[in-house]
Amino acid sequence: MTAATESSTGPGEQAVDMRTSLASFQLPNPVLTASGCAAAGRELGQFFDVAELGGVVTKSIMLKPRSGRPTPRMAETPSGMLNSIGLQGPGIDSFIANDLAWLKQAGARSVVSIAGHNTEEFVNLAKRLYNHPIDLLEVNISCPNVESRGQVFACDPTASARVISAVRRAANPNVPIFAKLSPDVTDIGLIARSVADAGADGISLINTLLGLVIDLDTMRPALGGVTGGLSGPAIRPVAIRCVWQVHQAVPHLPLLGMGGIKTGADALQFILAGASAVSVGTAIFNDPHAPVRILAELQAELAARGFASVTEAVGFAHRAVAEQEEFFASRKLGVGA
Amino acid sequence: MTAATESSTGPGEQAVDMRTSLASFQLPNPVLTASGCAAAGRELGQFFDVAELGGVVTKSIMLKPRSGRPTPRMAETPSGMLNSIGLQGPGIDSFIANDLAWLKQAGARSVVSIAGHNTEEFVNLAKRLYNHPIDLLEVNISCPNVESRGQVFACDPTASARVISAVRRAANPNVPIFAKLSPDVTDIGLIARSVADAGADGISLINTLLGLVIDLDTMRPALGGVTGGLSGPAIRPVAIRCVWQVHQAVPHLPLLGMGGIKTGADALQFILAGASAVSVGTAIFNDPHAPVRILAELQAELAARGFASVTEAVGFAHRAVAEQEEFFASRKLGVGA
Amino acid sequence: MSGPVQEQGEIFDVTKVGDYLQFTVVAPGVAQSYRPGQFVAVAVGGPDSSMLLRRSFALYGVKPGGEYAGTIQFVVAAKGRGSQWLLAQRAGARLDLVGPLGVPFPLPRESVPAVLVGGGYGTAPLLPLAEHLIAAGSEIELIVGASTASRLFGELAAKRLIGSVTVTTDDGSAGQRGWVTDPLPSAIERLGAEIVYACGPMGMLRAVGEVAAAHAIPAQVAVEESMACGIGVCMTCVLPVRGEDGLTRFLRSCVDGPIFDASRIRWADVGTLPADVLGADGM
Amino acid sequence: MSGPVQEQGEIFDVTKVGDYLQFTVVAPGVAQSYRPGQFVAVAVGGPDSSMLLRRSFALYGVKPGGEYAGTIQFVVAAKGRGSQWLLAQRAGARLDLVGPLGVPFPLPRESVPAVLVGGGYGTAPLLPLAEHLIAAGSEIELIVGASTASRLFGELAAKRLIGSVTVTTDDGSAGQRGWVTDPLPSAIERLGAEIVYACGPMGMLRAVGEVAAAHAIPAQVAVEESMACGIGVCMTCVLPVRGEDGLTRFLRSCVDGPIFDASRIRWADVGTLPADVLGADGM
Ligand SMILES: Cc1cc2nc3c(=O)[nH]c(=O)nc-3n(C[C@H](O)[C@H](O)[C@H](O)COP(=O)(O)OP(=O)(O)OC[C@H]3O[C@@H](n4cnc5c(N)ncnc54)[C@H](O)[C@@H]3O)c2cc1C
Ligand SMILES: Cc1cc2nc3c(=O)[nH]c(=O)nc-3n(C[C@H](O)[C@H](O)[C@H](O)COP(=O)(O)OP(=O)(O)OC[C@H]3O[C@@H](n4cnc5c(N)ncnc54)[C@H](O)[C@@H]3O)c2cc1C
Ligand SMILES: Cc1cc2nc3c(=O)[nH]c(=O)nc-3n(C[C@H](O)[C@H](O)[C@H](O)COP(=O)(O)O)c2cc1C
Ligand SMILES: Cc1cc2nc3c(=O)[nH]c(=O)nc-3n(C[C@H](O)[C@H](O)[C@H](O)COP(=O)(O)O)c2cc1C
Ligand code: FES
Ligand code: FES
Repeated sequence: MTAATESSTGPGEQAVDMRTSLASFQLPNPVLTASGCAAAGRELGQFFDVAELGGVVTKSIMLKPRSGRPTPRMAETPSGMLNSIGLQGPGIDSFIANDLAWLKQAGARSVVSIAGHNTEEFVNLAKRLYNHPIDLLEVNISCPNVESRGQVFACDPTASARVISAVRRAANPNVPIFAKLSPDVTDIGLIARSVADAGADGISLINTLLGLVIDLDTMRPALGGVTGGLSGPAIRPVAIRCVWQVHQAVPHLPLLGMGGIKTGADALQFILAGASAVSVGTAIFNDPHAPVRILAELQAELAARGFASVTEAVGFAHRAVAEQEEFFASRKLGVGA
Repeated sequence: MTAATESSTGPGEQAVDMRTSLASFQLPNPVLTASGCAAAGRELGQFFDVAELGGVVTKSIMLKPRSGRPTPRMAETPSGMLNSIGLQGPGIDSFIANDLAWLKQAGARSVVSIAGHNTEEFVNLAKRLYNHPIDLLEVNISCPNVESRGQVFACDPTASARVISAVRRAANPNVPIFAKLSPDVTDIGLIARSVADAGADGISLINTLLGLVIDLDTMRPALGGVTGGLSGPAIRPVAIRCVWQVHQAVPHLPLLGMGGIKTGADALQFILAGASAVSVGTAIFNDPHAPVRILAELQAELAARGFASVTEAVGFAHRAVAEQEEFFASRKLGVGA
Repeated sequence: MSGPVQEQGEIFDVTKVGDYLQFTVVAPGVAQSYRPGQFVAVAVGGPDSSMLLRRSFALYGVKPGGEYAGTIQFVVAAKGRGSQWLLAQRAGARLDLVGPLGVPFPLPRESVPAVLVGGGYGTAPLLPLAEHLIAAGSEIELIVGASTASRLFGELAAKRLIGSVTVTTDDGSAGQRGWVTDPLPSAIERLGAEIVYACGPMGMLRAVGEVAAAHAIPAQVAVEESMACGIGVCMTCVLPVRGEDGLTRFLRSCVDGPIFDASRIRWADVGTLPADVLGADGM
Repeated sequence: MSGPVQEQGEIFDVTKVGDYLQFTVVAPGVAQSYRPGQFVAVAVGGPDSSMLLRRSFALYGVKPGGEYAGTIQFVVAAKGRGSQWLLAQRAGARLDLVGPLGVPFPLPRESVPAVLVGGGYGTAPLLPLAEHLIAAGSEIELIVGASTASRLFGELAAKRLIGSVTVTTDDGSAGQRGWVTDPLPSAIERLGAEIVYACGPMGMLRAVGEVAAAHAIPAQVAVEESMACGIGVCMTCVLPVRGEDGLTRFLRSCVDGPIFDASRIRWADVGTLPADVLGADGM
């Protein structure tokens, strides 16, 4: 836990306590990387100390090594991009031996994202990680369920609940588990309630939106995988809407919000809408320093609005106007942070 | 039908036959306006002759005059915007007397979009329009169903089908009816099949995505309506994916595609993905000439790729590579258009 | 009166005025049919911008003929991303313009004494109005106010035009400390004004309307509502406005305004959905 | 070797070279640890752009010290929106840069005769490589090709450096008509070359690799795959590459490349999912 990121004072600004928590996981600050956008932290380590972040969320890992999809794997879109990586990765054993070990020696907090083709694979992954020092398990249920003709787990409340309750039973009870939801559903509140009932300690949202781009040279889908996942600032209003709705559906659960965060002001929108912490994804491709820059900007945004801590701001936009005004009135009367 | 827009030859370009059809509605060209983004055509008439378009799709009209939602009604977002107009409008009687009459005297083809709180209202709207000269009826089922605790019709295959079959029975049988779908569903193919079975002559898609923006000055939702509809280039990959999926789900139905079209190249993506015609929405706010500009650009894009007509290009991206190559090989051997 | 046009205008000059930049742009199409009170909508950010929506600016000077023929002027304050982009543009660059938009200030048939009240850059559209009124033989007074001296606009031009101008600032850094509504009653009385024209922030417009109402004279005010299209097709820019028939409607401030009779705007209900607005029962 | 840095580089000069623009940018951090074959990733469109992804450019000249100390050079061809934006930038503007990225060309321990083959702007990264090889005492030949004369790059600089250069164009508008692979075999034989280095379009690299293989010598080629991040975190830029262990893996061309041994790339399988690539059975 770095004192500098925990609370610091700029010129004319109040100190803001940046500590937050995701269930039992205590973070020095609320900015993490998003799964699949930071590999396992090592490459970003060339640009900044990854231990300064709230945490590093690693790329979703599966049991076996995975090649991923054929190229082309990406297309740029207005204020966003489409990707179809297909979860390329080394498999859990290599991940534990190399990536997790690297994160530990770097002093970073590790959020491990796992993905499986069926419930059993998720369970086996949780078991493999049982004795390893991880801070949070993010369960990426936005992937196809082979037992259900390829329908994405996160699109079906029953399949989602089955995976989450099985992982909750199999995983180390000291490690909170977060279900990562897809926005491509009719009622995200319904999915949120079902994973909450199944024992999720919190919810990560949102994963990418399903999209497609036609390449006008070949006149065929631009991506090798035909469809791909849309990410970046383009999807931010959808992501904030999902955080808002899920905060209302399961107000007791902590949320890790993401989708198009590029600045501290963007991050603040997620926190006001109900996220206890945020993940930065696609913005990293534009700016490898994005997570640490956003952290500094967020702190300044909170200070400028008179918040003494991040936690005060979580879900603040849901409060009645009168309640909001009262909060700031009492803040002014108080002795500061 | 203007000869100039139907087929014209640029320098070094082959003539492209721009005619297309949406079920029994024959259009001189495939570019229309999107509902709610062109009022009823009159204001755009200051910039160009609206009779030059494939058609004008009017703002969704309801039975009674409607105030719409409180302001603020919009927020700009990265490559898009959020709106919560709430279907402000004069009601069907005033619409027929003023707007429809204006479109007729302007010589424009009219696509009338209707919206209701329940099936009966949709039916009554279809009846009121029975004897009026309209070219197509677009049934905006992306609005809340009061009979189902405000759930949007288009999010429920049964409610969608009920509205569509009732409207199909009530409307003038010579007028094709298109169901306008929302992308905010788990399986848009399912909704498409259900409205197809219910008698829709075609499908318009997509309506806006549900989004939310937090105003960082007030620290509350920026829009008076809290959530709003996301439109513009930001959503284009989602729109093209929906067109692609619905074309596969109901290959026999004509599609009117929309969502983030800003250029002729964008329009071509929709056509290649399976749309027989396209609607231009938010781009009009950026460029009041957008529909006619896009029409000219689309024609040039088609010509540059060796298409002799728009209809040849509809759904072309779904064909196998070998079939695509064969098409162009035979085209080169032929005598041109 | 011909309608609005869309044209690519070349920036002829950019001049700093206090905290603002004043743009002079060659735009003969916009200039041609302009009347005071109208505005222009400017595309921002260039073709690959993430900003889709135009930004509106009240037209200040317009020279349809003579020297600088076919130029328009407007004044830009730094706010968010769109205005920042515009403020970085220099002479020679081209702007994509749509205009003139909106209804102009209604002009009295005959000469009538009038007080004009501008807040911040809101003074800009009042100066061409003042010219018209003076040319028509009306006696006028001008009151300009701002939060602080650097936010005032058009003082000098107004002095040249009218001879005198009353200045207020919130912080007293120029003119008298206070609001434009402080000197307004005495100006109305001194002149025997029969109308007030105003442009500035919504709060100011409302207060000006109340002063005018207290003197039983009309106030024509130019509002600034958030606009997506500026041309009347989107319905984002509405205000609750009471009509002659007593009914309140949500009117589009881009085409039914931006000039409204202050007494018809239901100021307290802006941003709400009054139960008696036309069609509220249809919601 | 220190890693890549992110810095705001000021454009020092922009020069037209045939169809290309050659940029010289003050970027001491990038220049410092550069080796031939590496590239730089440039943010395009400015802060409000709808373009999120950086564009990569092979580094051409780099002057870590001496005159023009701390400058880098790269060459930009007009393609889509990102390159168009870059081509509109002028001296004095700042570019947001990340670099140097990727692995450099492997240099032989001792001096070895080498043929360098550049296609279009692909010649750019070969010139600093040529300097290194010459300084190390290697005898080299350079073949540059393009579709047409205006798409050639670096001919003159190469002549100054090496004395002679072989030119091919598809249309015969400069040098001999044909492909770079036409004069390649005789160059290899003439020189007794022990290695070929190449940069250019994928089809050319593959063909160069085949010629080298036919002469039983290695070819080190610089590929150009579509990259979202350029720094190894996203996995968009992969190619099927056969390892020393005989296994094929999808390797990231940004950090495991862009320089690969041509014989290890499974050219025919690029854009497919070969059944024997590592982890294909896990899909
Ligand atoms: C009729 C009219 C006349 C205007 N005249 C002037 C003028 O003469 N000089 C001047 O500096 N500005 C004027 N404005 C405000 C101007 O159009 C921009 O809204 C303002 O510059 C803020 O835009 P931005 O991109 O900097 O801010 P952003 O925060 O990036 O804007 C985001 C969106 O909100 C809208 N918005 C933000 N603030 C306002 C506001 N105060 N009023 C309306 N919409 C807003 C923007 O137009 C844009 O669509 C006028 C607005 C209107 C409607
Ligand atoms: C390692 C490397 C070195 C390169 N060196 C040079 C160079 O020296 N000079 C030069 O002019 N260009 C070079 N390129 C290509 C350059 O990075 C851009 O891709 C190219 O300028 C097209 O971008 P755009 O924005 O104009 O096109 P757009 O079509 O707008 O690009 C859209 C997206 O597709 C990607 N893309 C498009 N074409 C290519 C391509 N041919 N290769 C890879 N990605 C592509 C873009 O990077 C971008 O992400 C290099 C690319 C790589 C990966
Ligand atoms: C290239 C890429 C790869 C991704 N891989 C994963 C992944 O492996 N697991 C996962 O849960 N999410 C993955 N995501 C989704 C992100 O974690 C994130 O949910 C999404 O991109 C929205 O955030 P952003 O807009 O900040 O990128 C990936 C996103 C991108 C762009
Ligand atoms: C301001 C606004 C109002 C709209 N009103 C309607 C409407 O009344 N009925 C409807 O079916 N769609 C409405 N839409 C949705 C558009 O018709 C279109 O489906 C959507 O905006 C996507 O297209 P675009 O990105 O080109 O705008 C509206 C969109 C906007 C931006
Ligand atoms: S801004 Fe679109 S109607 Fe006024
Ligand atoms: S471009 Fe991201 S890993 Fe290579």
